[in-house]
Amino acid sequence: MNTHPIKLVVLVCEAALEKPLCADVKRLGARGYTVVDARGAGRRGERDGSWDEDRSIRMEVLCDAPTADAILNHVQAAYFRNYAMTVYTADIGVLRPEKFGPS
Amino acid sequence: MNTHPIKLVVLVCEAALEKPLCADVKRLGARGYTVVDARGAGRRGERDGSWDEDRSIRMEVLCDAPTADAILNHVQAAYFRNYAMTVYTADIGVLRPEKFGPS
Amino acid sequence: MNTHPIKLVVLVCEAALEKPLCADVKRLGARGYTVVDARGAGRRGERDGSWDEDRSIRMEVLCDAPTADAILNHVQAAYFRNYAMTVYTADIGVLRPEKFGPS
Amino acid sequence: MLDTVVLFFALGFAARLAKSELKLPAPLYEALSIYLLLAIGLKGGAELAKQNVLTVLPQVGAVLLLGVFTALLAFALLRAGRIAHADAAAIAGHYGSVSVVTFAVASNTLVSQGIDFEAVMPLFLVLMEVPGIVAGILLARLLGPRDASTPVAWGPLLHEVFLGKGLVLLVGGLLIGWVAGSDGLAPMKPFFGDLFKGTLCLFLLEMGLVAAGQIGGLKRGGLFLAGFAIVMPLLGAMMGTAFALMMGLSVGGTMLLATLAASASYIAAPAAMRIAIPEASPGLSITCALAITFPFNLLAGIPIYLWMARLAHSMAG
Amino acid sequence: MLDTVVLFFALGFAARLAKSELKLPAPLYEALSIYLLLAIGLKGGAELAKQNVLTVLPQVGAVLLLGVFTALLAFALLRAGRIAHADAAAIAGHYGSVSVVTFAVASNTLVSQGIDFEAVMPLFLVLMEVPGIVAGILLARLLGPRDASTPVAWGPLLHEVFLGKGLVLLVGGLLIGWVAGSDGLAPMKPFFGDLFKGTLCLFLLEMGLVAAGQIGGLKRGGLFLAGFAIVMPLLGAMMGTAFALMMGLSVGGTMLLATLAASASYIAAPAAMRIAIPEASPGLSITCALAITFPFNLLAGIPIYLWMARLAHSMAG
Amino acid sequence: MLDTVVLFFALGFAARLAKSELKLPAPLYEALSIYLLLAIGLKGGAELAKQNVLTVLPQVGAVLLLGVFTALLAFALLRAGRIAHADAAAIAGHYGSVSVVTFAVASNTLVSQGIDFEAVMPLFLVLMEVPGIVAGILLARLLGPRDASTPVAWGPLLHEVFLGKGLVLLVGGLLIGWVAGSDGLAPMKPFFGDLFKGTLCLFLLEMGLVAAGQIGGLKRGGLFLAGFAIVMPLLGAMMGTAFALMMGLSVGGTMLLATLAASASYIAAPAAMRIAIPEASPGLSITCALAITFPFNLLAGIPIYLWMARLAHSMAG
Ligand SMILES: Nc1ncnc2c1ncn2[C@@H]1O[C@H](COP(=O)(O)O)[C@@H](O)[C@H]1O
Ligand SMILES: Nc1ncnc2c1ncn2[C@@H]1O[C@H](COP(=O)(O)O)[C@@H](O)[C@H]1O
Ligand SMILES: Nc1ncnc2c1ncn2[C@@H]1O[C@H](COP(=O)(O)O)[C@@H](O)[C@H]1O
Ligand code: NA
Ligand code: NA
Ligand code: NA
Repeated sequence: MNTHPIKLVVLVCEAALEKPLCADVKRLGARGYTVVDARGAGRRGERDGSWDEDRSIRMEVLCDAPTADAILNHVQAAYFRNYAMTVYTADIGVLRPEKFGPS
Repeated sequence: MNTHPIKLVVLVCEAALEKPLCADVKRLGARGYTVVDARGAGRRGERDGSWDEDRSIRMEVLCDAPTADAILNHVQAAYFRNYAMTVYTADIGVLRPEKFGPS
Repeated sequence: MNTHPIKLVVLVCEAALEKPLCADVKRLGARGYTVVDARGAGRRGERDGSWDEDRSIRMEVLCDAPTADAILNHVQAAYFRNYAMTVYTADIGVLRPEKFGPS
Repeated sequence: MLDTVVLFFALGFAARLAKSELKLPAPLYEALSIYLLLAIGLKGGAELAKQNVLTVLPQVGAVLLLGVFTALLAFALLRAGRIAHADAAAIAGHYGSVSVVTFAVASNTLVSQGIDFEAVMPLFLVLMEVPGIVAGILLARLLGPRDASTPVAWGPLLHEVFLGKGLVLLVGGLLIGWVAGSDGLAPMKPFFGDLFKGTLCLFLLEMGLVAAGQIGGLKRGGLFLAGFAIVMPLLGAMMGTAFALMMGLSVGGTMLLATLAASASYIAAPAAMRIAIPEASPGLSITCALAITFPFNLLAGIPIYLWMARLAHSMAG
Repeated sequence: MLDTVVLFFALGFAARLAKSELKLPAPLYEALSIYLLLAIGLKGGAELAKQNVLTVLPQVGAVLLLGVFTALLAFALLRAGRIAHADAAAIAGHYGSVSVVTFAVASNTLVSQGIDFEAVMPLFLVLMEVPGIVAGILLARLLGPRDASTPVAWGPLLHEVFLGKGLVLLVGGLLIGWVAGSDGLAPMKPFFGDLFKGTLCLFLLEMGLVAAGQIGGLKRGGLFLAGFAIVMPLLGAMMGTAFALMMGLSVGGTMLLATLAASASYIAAPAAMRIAIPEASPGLSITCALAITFPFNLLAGIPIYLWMARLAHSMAG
Repeated sequence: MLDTVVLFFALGFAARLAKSELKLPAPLYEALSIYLLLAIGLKGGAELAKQNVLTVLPQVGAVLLLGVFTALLAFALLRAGRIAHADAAAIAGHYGSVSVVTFAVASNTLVSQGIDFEAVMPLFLVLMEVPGIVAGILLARLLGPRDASTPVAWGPLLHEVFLGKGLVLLVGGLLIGWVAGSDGLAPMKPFFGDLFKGTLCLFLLEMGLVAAGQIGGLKRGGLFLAGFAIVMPLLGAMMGTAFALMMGLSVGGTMLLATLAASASYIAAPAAMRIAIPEASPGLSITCALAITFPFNLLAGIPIYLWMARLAHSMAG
């Protein structure tokens, strides 16, 4: 079955950013997102998720390359300096590419 | 260390589909699956996971290409029209490829 | 926006391994990890997460290729024989590659 | 006067409308519903144990029929309003089944007003969970557009309906309560009895949050559906009242049966309908049942049905 | 003598220091905090219902001012200690707001010692949640280094502060308690009343676990911050005592207002500050508020503030 | 007659066998177990506070020994049945340790039958958690096939055993109860006391669901293991009864010690064993302990052990 190439952007960050990020990615052109609760560790120490201020989320956004770029640019400018955050992108394949195209 | 190429199929959908999907992917040849609880938004609106009918899951299936194809075909036919669902595939590498081969 | 290629290692396993694995990946050079609670099925049967001994986790580690290799080698030697565990790797892109380089 | 528990629903509703961050964790919602279902079952079972159950056997059939009739009535109204076949059937399934929490609030109202009711009512609650749902599915599948590609898989479906969380806990509680009796349950009373109202408050808070979140569905549903979600419970209550009179129930029992007929399910029905009638939009059913009918019953319906029951009994002599 | 509830905090603290596996599931933490906030609000509301609220109107202004003053005092101390501007403002916001659980333990102490206090105190608790936080934000934004790239988005911010979980549940509970009165709440007393202390124990167990986990932050924070986290509550308590005398509160009320002024928020403030002053290190505020000030208040502060209140009243009176 | 709490286990068991959807959310399972462990500890501690603890010191050694002996006995039986070395050691570790919930049901049975028992029993429960587990590990590592590649990392292991959730909460509760005494705990009684039985019911419901889910393991385990899981508790109970007589316990205390010896751990042991003896199949231990021995003890064992205790006491004089 033919899948169409598209970008996956994954953002792992403090739970406090969930609401702003959801608004951000929609504004920047993504048509949806998926969030799961997470815990972890990184440069800013351990975040073991045991209470409100210690929780992290993992957000996935499927979108076209320009939108992915826009998201990377935005989160880099807005959040990298002050928040615990890790971002990566991957090339994946989807059916129905129009579902994730520019909105 | 040498990894072997294999397919990753990711399905994000309404929690109501968890049981049928588990049965489906096994029937179609997958040897396992991994599920996490999720929330998100897409074409069918926001699903914020706050109560039973609003929960989503994210299922990952590692399998060979023919099985991946079979899964894509099946979910497209069976669920795309009536359910909130997003599917994508990626090429990844595993050790022990026989663990994910045709069953 | 230019992303830099890096390895993603995903480990799905019994929750009992969370603590040892966190220590392992750090020792082997990873600078961080992300964990989510999961359930699933595989060679060792169904693990539906309904009680302590039945829970699984899904851990993601972003790291350079040698570290990824070291992690694969280690978990293969230490856990494959006796634990429910699935491991895969993918090539992904990150900003700030130094964040995930050798520590 | 409104019962205090309803204020918690209002708080949740208002908080969500104001876009507050307030959110109950999903496992808490599940825990509360497990508690309520079990507690209602236990209490009902202990009451039943004091009775000769055989005497109610003839009433069982009537109650099952009432569930089917309310589903049919709802379906007829909705089709008359040009609601799509699948949607009409799914909504009918919700209204044919019952709302456990509405029942809890209604019986709570009776207790605080000192009005007696038949010990068998919780059994009727259990009995009315299922037939309306099955009727809804049949309406979708038998009368629906011939669509050979989707035969109903009755096996998994009946499994979903009969072995879903709701029915298992209600029936399980009923059986345990019946076997143990009031004495056997006495040591659990501080848990399953005394905490009932407080737990109900928390659950209603959550229901308020969820219901207000469904308000958006009203736009899609349109004025007709909004009207339906208010008219249907009133008609259902009348039907329930009529059945209760025929069955010889007391004023309290009549009011409760009317409430059951007037209420729409949002625990058992949505899950079953999503699998059984996938082509129906789940948003429509939930908006009607949860965002309109549920608060309507809490705020206005329950007093009306009590008045209705009194009127019917005074007329019937 | 120490109240038993404090032992649960100690257990959690010790368990975490010993690197025990013990961990409360996150939804349980959320459920406990929802319960405590609601229960405190309800109880306060029911007390208020017995009162003529108008008579306390003049006190409202004083209490709001007290929140702002403690924030300003904290900020001045921190800047004097060369804490970075943003960090100082964020910590000031935490100390300007209040700790609901510290309040609960303090009022619990009064009750078990048979000391009366004004029914209006929970209202003051609610009033003091917000002004300190707002003062902290203003200190960061108005006095801070001109940084044109980050104007404050007051809209979402005030939304976060006023419609956060904490305030919605406290105010909601207060209103419900006020409308329902003690009689209306009586059926929920087994839940919201009798279980209060036990729930507080579990919550304190979790707080002990979390607080001990923040101990590591002390190294980064340094000795000055550690000293601040002990001196500040004492100064805050003095300020609170002075305000209470001016407001004509009883000994119990004075002690509670002092405790409120002495306590630092870790429910409402952290979430708001993280969004409003992102350049501040959240670790510093939390370490001060939760790992030092909170246990200090539990173990030493509350008895001191009671002694302070008695002294002040005997001197004033 | 069966205690009502056991019916909840049966409900869960039946629901799972019938493949019902019913499932308790994982955080609820955790919350219930935290509550039960703490509550048992607290109650025991408050009882201990009334006693001169020194008088029980000699009994401590006996109880520790009993744990080791039951583990050795289990190991010998299993090896005689040709169970693989690692599996035998792991299962022995489970049976050498104890089941907190079985203890709770047994003491509950005594209370409802008005039979006294020694206040020190919960301390014995705590003491018996660990030695059997350690014995199991030693059996695996010292007697096992020489396998140089996996030396035991005793550090993390003992950490896991002594600082696991189970022991920390039991011991913590015991200490708090002991310090606070009955008076200090009185305000928490509505929570930790009155709700105990209801919470136990919910936990048993969940245990029923889990136990039935392990039934599948019986096939792999085979008839010998199924027999072991019934014979072992009986032999353990005899050993416990003998120890109790030597220690001079009352009838109630004897029955409880027999129950402890007869029960198998499924909170502390599985986690420790999974890390310590990874080559053992976890399914076998869990199936024996949870799917057979646990229900056997609930349904048949507890009455038998009481009868055994009475018989032993009447024979002993
Ligand atoms: N190397 C890594 N691999 C996987 N996840 C990471 C890594 N580094 C950081 N993270 C995740 O990103 C969050 C924020 O990272 P940081 O900003 O480095 O503290 C952490 O809490 C982890 O959940
Ligand atoms: N562009 C997207 N990126 C990531 N996840 C998505 C996207 N679109 C949809 N989803 C997820 O898939 C679910 C169903 O999608 P939909 O059918 O579009 O409503 C949503 O609730 C999201 O969790
Ligand atoms: N083919 C697969 N696709 C996705 N996840 C898998 C697969 N096989 C196993 N898993 C996950 O890995 C865990 C351990 O696998 P196993 O060792 O095969 O029992 C399972 O419980 C699943 O969560
Ligand atoms: Na109905
Ligand atoms: Na303060
Ligand atoms: Na034992």
